[in-house]
Amino acid sequence: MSVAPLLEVDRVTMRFGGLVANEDVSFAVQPGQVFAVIGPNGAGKTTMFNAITGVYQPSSGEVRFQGKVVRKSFAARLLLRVGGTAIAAAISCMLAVNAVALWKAVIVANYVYGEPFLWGKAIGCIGPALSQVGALWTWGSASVGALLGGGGAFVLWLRTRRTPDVVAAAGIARTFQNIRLFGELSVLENVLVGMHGRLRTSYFTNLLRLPAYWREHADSDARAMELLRFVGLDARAHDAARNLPYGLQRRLEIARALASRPRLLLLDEPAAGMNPTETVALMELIRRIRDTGVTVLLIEHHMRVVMGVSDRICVLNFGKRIAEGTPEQIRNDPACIEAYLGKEELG
Amino acid sequence: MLLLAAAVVLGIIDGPLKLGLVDPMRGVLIFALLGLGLNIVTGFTGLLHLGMAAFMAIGAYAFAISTCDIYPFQLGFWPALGVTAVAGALAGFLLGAPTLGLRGDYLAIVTLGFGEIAQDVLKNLDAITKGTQGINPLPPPSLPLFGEFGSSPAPWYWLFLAITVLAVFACRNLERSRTGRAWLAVREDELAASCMGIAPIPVKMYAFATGAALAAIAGGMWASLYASTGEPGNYDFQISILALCIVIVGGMGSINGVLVGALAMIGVANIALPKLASWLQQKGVVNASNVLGSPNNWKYLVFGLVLVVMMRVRPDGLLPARLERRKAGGSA
Amino acid sequence: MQNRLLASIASLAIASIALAQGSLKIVSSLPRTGSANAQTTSMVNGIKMAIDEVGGKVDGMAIEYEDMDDASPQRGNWDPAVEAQNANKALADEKVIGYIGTYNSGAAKISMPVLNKAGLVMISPGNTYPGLTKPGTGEANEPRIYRPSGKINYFRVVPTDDLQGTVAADWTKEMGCKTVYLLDDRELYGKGIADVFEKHAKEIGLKVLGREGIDSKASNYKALANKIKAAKPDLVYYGGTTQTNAGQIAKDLRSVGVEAKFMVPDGCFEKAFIEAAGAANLNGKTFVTFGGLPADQLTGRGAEFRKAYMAKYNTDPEAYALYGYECGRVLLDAIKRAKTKDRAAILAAVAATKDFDGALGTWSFDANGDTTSKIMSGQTVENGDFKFVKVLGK
Amino acid sequence: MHILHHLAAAVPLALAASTDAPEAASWVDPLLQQLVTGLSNGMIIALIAIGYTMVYGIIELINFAHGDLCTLGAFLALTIAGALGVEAWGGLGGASGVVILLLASAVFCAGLNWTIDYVVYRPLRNAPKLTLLVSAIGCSFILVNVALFWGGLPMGVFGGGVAAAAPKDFPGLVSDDNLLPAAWHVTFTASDLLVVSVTLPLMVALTVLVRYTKLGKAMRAVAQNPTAASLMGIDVDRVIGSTFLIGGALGGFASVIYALYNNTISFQMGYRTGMDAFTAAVLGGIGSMPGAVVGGLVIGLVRALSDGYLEARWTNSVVFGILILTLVFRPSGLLGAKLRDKV
Repeated sequence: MSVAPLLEVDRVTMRFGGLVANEDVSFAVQPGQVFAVIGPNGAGKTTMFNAITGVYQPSSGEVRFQGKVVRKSFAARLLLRVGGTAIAAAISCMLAVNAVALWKAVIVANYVYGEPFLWGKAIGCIGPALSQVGALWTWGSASVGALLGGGGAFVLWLRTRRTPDVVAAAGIARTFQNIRLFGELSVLENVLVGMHGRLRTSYFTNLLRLPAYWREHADSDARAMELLRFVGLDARAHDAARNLPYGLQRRLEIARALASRPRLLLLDEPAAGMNPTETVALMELIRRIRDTGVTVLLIEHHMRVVMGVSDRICVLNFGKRIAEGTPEQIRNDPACIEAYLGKEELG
Repeated sequence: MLLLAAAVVLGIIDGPLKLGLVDPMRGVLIFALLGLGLNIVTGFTGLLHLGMAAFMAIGAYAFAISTCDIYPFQLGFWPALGVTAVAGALAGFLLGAPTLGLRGDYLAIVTLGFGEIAQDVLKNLDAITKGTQGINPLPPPSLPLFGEFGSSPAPWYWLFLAITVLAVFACRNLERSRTGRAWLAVREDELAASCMGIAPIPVKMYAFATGAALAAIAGGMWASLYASTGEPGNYDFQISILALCIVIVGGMGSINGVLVGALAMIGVANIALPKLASWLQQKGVVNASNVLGSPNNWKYLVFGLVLVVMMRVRPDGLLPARLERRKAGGSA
Repeated sequence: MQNRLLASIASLAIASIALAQGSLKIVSSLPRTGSANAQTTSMVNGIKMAIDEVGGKVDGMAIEYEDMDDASPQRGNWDPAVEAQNANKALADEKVIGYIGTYNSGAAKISMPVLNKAGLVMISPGNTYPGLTKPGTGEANEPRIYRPSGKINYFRVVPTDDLQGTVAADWTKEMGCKTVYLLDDRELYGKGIADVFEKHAKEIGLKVLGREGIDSKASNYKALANKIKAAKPDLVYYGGTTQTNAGQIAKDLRSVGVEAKFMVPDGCFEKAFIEAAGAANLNGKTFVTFGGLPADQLTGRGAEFRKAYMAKYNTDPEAYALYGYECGRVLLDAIKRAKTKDRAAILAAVAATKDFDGALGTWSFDANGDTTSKIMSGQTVENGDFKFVKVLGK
Repeated sequence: MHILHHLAAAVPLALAASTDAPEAASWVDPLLQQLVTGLSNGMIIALIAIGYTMVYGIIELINFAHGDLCTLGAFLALTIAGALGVEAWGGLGGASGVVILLLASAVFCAGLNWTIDYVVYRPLRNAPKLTLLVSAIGCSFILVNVALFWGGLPMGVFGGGVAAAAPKDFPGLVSDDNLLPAAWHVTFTASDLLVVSVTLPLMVALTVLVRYTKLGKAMRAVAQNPTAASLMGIDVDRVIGSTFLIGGALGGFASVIYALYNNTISFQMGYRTGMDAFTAAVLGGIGSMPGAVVGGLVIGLVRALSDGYLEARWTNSVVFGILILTLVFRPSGLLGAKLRDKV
C-alpha cells in the first residue's frame, strides 16, 4: 500500500426512503488495478456505481478520487458567475420595472419625428428618469433582481456540484448495465460524444467552421477511429449504433467511455449476455485496457471473467461489504462461498 | 442541394410563366426559418417547444423598432437583423435559464405560457410597442445586390432564399460538430450524455438560444416583408403550433425535412387552399345562403385532414433525418 | 406525398391563369375563415346584391366578383401573409378594377400601400381606424405612409371611430349617466373606439370609474363583472364586437346583477349580438351606436335594398350587409361613369363621387376618402330586436 | 381519495365563509364573491383537465383535440335543447331536461373520442410521440370546422343558421338567482350549485373507478408499462380505448356544465378552455388526476382574483407567470410524482 489509492470509497451509505441499498461500504482501488465488485443480485453494486459517478449523492460517507472528493471547487469563477448574474438580473429587473417610464423619458421625449436623434442628450436623461420613477421602485426591483439572479445562480451551482458530468470530467468514465448508447447516432458519433469533454472548439467556432474546428475535427475523428480499432469496431464506424449486435454494443460502450481518456473506467456487467468466445475476447480487452494504464472497476456476475482478470475483489451482500481480497483469498473465503460463490463454482 | 436548385429554378421561371408562386413562396421561406429554429430545439435536442411564436414576435418588434422611422434608431437591414437575432437569443436565455431543468412536457407548457405572456406584454406596453396598432411602416431594405424592393416579389424572394441558405448551413455546421452532437446525445439519453461529461443545462441553453435567434430572424423578415409588425395577435399560439407541424411533418431533426415541411404546410394553407377556393368560385360552386356553400368555410377541415393523413402515411415525416428510426422522436 | 402536393399547387396555378381572360372584376378581401366569418358573410351578401342589382353588367361590360379570404386556417383570423398575397394577386390580374376590403384596419395597413403604388381603388366596408385616412388622428406619419404614391386610392363608407366614440359619449351624458366603466377587447377597433370614448367622456365631465382590457377568448367575465358591480357605474361601455365576446360580457354583467346600462359600438350592431347575448339580457338596458341609419329606418335606396335583401336571405340586412352593399354600389356607379376598364379612370370616378344616393343616405367622399355622411343613429334592444331611438350627432 | 379531499375543502369554504359575512369588513364580500366565481370556473376547467391528464397518463399524448371535442358536446346539447324545447319545460321538467342533455352529450363525446382514437391514434401506437401530437392538432382543426358547420344548422337556437360562426346563446335552463339569503352579501347561484353538484360526484366516481375497479387497475398498469401490461394478458388497446371513452364522457359532462354556466357557446370555444385545462393538468402534475383537479381550481381562482384585484389585461400573464414559478420550484407540478432516473 505504498502508492496512494486512486479511488477510495469511504463508509458510503445509500438510502432510498426506507430502503438501504449500501451500508457503510468502504474499499480502495489502487492505480493500475482491475478491481471487481461482486455479489448476488440486489447486493447494491450498481447503486454503488451510481454513487461513485455522481448519479446519486451518498446519504452518508464520501467517495474520494485521487485523494479528494470530486466536486466543483469553490473558485473565483463561481463568485464571478454569481456576481455577474446578480448584476445582470438587477439591471434587467430595473429596466423591466421602469421600461415604460424610461422609454418615454429617454426615447420619446428626445425624438422629434423626422429630426436627428441626440444620443448624448438622451443617455443623459436616464438618470433623472430613474430617480423620477422613485428610489423604492428602482432600487427595490434592482435588489430583488440581484437576489433572485445571484441566489438562483448559486443554487444552480450547488445543485450541479457533483453531477455526473463533473465526475466524468474529473476522469471517471462508465458503461451501463442496461446498454445506454445514443441509438440514432452512428458508432463513430457515439465515440465522438464520449470525447466531448476533451474537445475544445467553442459554439461559434463550430457555427462558422473556423480553422480551429477543422484542425480538431481531423484529429478527433482520427482518435475515434483509433479507439474503434482498439475495440474492433472500425468496420462498423458509420452504422447506426442501435443496429449493432448486442456484444458489439457493449464494446462500443467501452470505446465511448475510453474516449474521455479516463483515469478510472467503471464497467457495469460488461459480459452480461455474451457467449463464451465473446467473453474471452472481452477479458482480453479488459487486460489491454489496464495495460494502457487505465484503472478498471468492474461489476460482474460472470465468475470466469472476474477470477480471470481482476487483481482484487470486493464482495457485497445485502448492501454490506462481506469480504475483500485477491481472487485466491475470495475463492477460499468461507463467508463468500456461503453467501454467493458456492453454487456458482459448483455449477 | 436539390431543394436549393428547385428554389432557384422556380425563382427564375416564375416571372415569365406568371406562376405567381414566388409571392407566397416568400412566406414559405419565412416559416422554413422558423421551422429550422424549432428543429434545433425539438428536432435535435428533443425539447418540445410550444412558444416559438413569442420569439418570432420579439424578432419582429426588435426589427421594427430598430428600423422604423417613428423610432430614432433607423438601422439598415443587416444591422437590424443582427439586433433582432441578438434580441431573440437573449430572450431565449432569459426563458431557458430558470426552466431548462424541467422535463419534457413541463418545459412545453412553460414555453406555451411564455408565448401568452409575450403577447400580453406586446399588447399592454403600448407606449413602446404601439400596442394593438402594430409598428409600421418599415422602410424596404435597400440592397442593390437583390434589386429594387418595390411591389415586385422577386428581390424579396432572393433575399429570403439567401438568408434561408445561410441558416441551413449554420444548422448543418452545428449539427455535425461537438455542439450538435451534444444536443443529439441529450435528446437520445440525457443521463448517459451527462456521464460522458456533457452538462445538459448549458447544452440545452445553447440550443434554446439558437432556436430563438432563428425564430427572431424569421420574425424580422416577416415584419420587413409586410412593412409592419401587424398586431401582437398575429404571433399567437396558432403560429407556434404551425411551426411544430412544419418540423414534425417534415421529419424531426432533418434539416431538409423542415424545408419540405414548410413548403407542405404553408403551401397547403396559403397557396393551395386560396387557389382552390377561388377556382371553385370561378366554377360557380358557391351558395352563400348556407354555410357549406362557401369553399372558404372548408379550410379548417382540409388543413386538419392534411395533417392527419400526412402523419398516417409518413409517421416519421416526409424526409426523416439521416439516422432517424421509429421511436426516435419524443418529448418526455 | 410532397410531389403530389406540388403538382396540385401547380395545376391550380395554371387553372387560375386559364381564367385570366374576360371582362371586369371586383374582388373583396375579407376574413372568411374563423371568428369574423359571420360578419363578412353579411358583407359579401351585400356586395353580391349590389352586383345582381345591375344584372352583373355595367354598360355591356360583365362584372365578375371574387370573394377572397384574407384569413388562413392556421391563424383563424386575418393573416398578414394572405392579405398581402390577395393585394398582389388582385394587382397581377389586369381585369381587377376594384378592391373591396378590408374588414380589419390592421389588414388595411398591410395592403393599402401595395394597392396605392399601383393605383387600384380600394373601398373598405369595415375599417374604422381614423389614422388610415385622417392626418393628426393617428401616428405622426399616418396617413402619409399608406399613400406612397402621394395620391389617394383608399375610401371608406363607414364613419370612423373618432366620430362614433365621441357621439357615444355624448349620448351617454344625454341619458343622464354620470359615471361610466370602460371595457375594450385590446384590438385595434375596440381599443381605438374606447380610447376616443374615454377622452371625450372626460372632456364632457363623465366620471370614468375604471378601464379594463379584456381577453376576448375567455370563457366568461363573471369575475370582472363582480368588480364592476362593486364600482356601481351608471353605464358600462364595451369597445368591441360580437366576435370579441360582447354577448358574453352583457350576459355576465346581468348574471352577477350589474344594474348599469350597457353601450356598444356598431361592431355589435347585428342580430348575432342579440343571439349571443340572449335577448333577455339586453332588453331595455342596452344601447348600440351605428354610422348611418338602421335598415328599418331607411328610405329610398336603402328601403329597396332592404326589401330585396329580405326577399333573398329572408332576414333583415345587418349593418355589415349595408356597408358591403354600399361599397359595391359606389364602385359600380364609378365604373358606369368612367365607361372604361382603366383603373386610373375608375379611381378618379370613385374619388369624384358626389351626393351619392346611397343606402346609407346621400353622401360624398371627402378629400381624405372618408364618407361625408356623419349620420349616427342610436339603437336600443327591445324584445329581442334592435329598435331605433334617435339620430345622434350633427 | 385526494380528489374528495381537495374539493371537500373548496365548497364549504365558500359557504362557511359567507356565513360570517354580515359582520365582516366591506372588502370581504367582494373577495368571497370572487372566490365563488373562481371555484365554479375552476371546477369546469378541472373536469376538462381530467380528460387531458387521463389520456396523457396512459399514452403520453397531449390531446389537443379534447377542448374541441367539448365544443361539439356543447353544440349537441344546444341542438337537443332546441329540438325538445327544453327551455319551456321549466321547474322539474327543466331539471330533467338538464339531465337529458348531460347524458346525451356525455354518450356522444365518449363515442366520438373513442372513434377518434380508433381511427386516428391507434394506427400510430408505435410512431414517435410528436407524430401523435400533430395528428391530434389535425383532429382539433377538423372538429372546429365541424362545429362551424353545425352552427349553420337552420334551427331557431342557431339563429336560423344565418351566421354560422357567431357565438350561440345557450338557454339559461339553470337560473342565476341567488340561493343564499340576501343578508349574506354573497351570491351563490343555482348554476354555481349545478357545477358543484355535477362535478364532485363525477370526480368521486372517477377516483373509485380508477382505484378499485378491474378496468382502473388495468389502466394504471398500462400507464406504468404497456409492454409488461400486455404480457400480463391485458388488452392494451381496449384499455386505452376505454380511457378515451371515459375522458370523452367527462368532456361531454363538462361541455354541458360549461354551456349552462356561461350560457354561450361558439365554434372556437375549445381553444381557450382546452388551453386552460391543459395548463391545469400540467400545473397539477400531468398524469395525476387529483393534480388536474387542484390545478383547475388554482387556475380558476387565480383568474378570478387577477381579474378582480389586478388588471384583466394582465390576467393571462399572471396565470402563466404563476405556472412557470410553480414549476421552477416544483419541477413535476403540485401533485406530480417525482421522477428518478433508473440506471
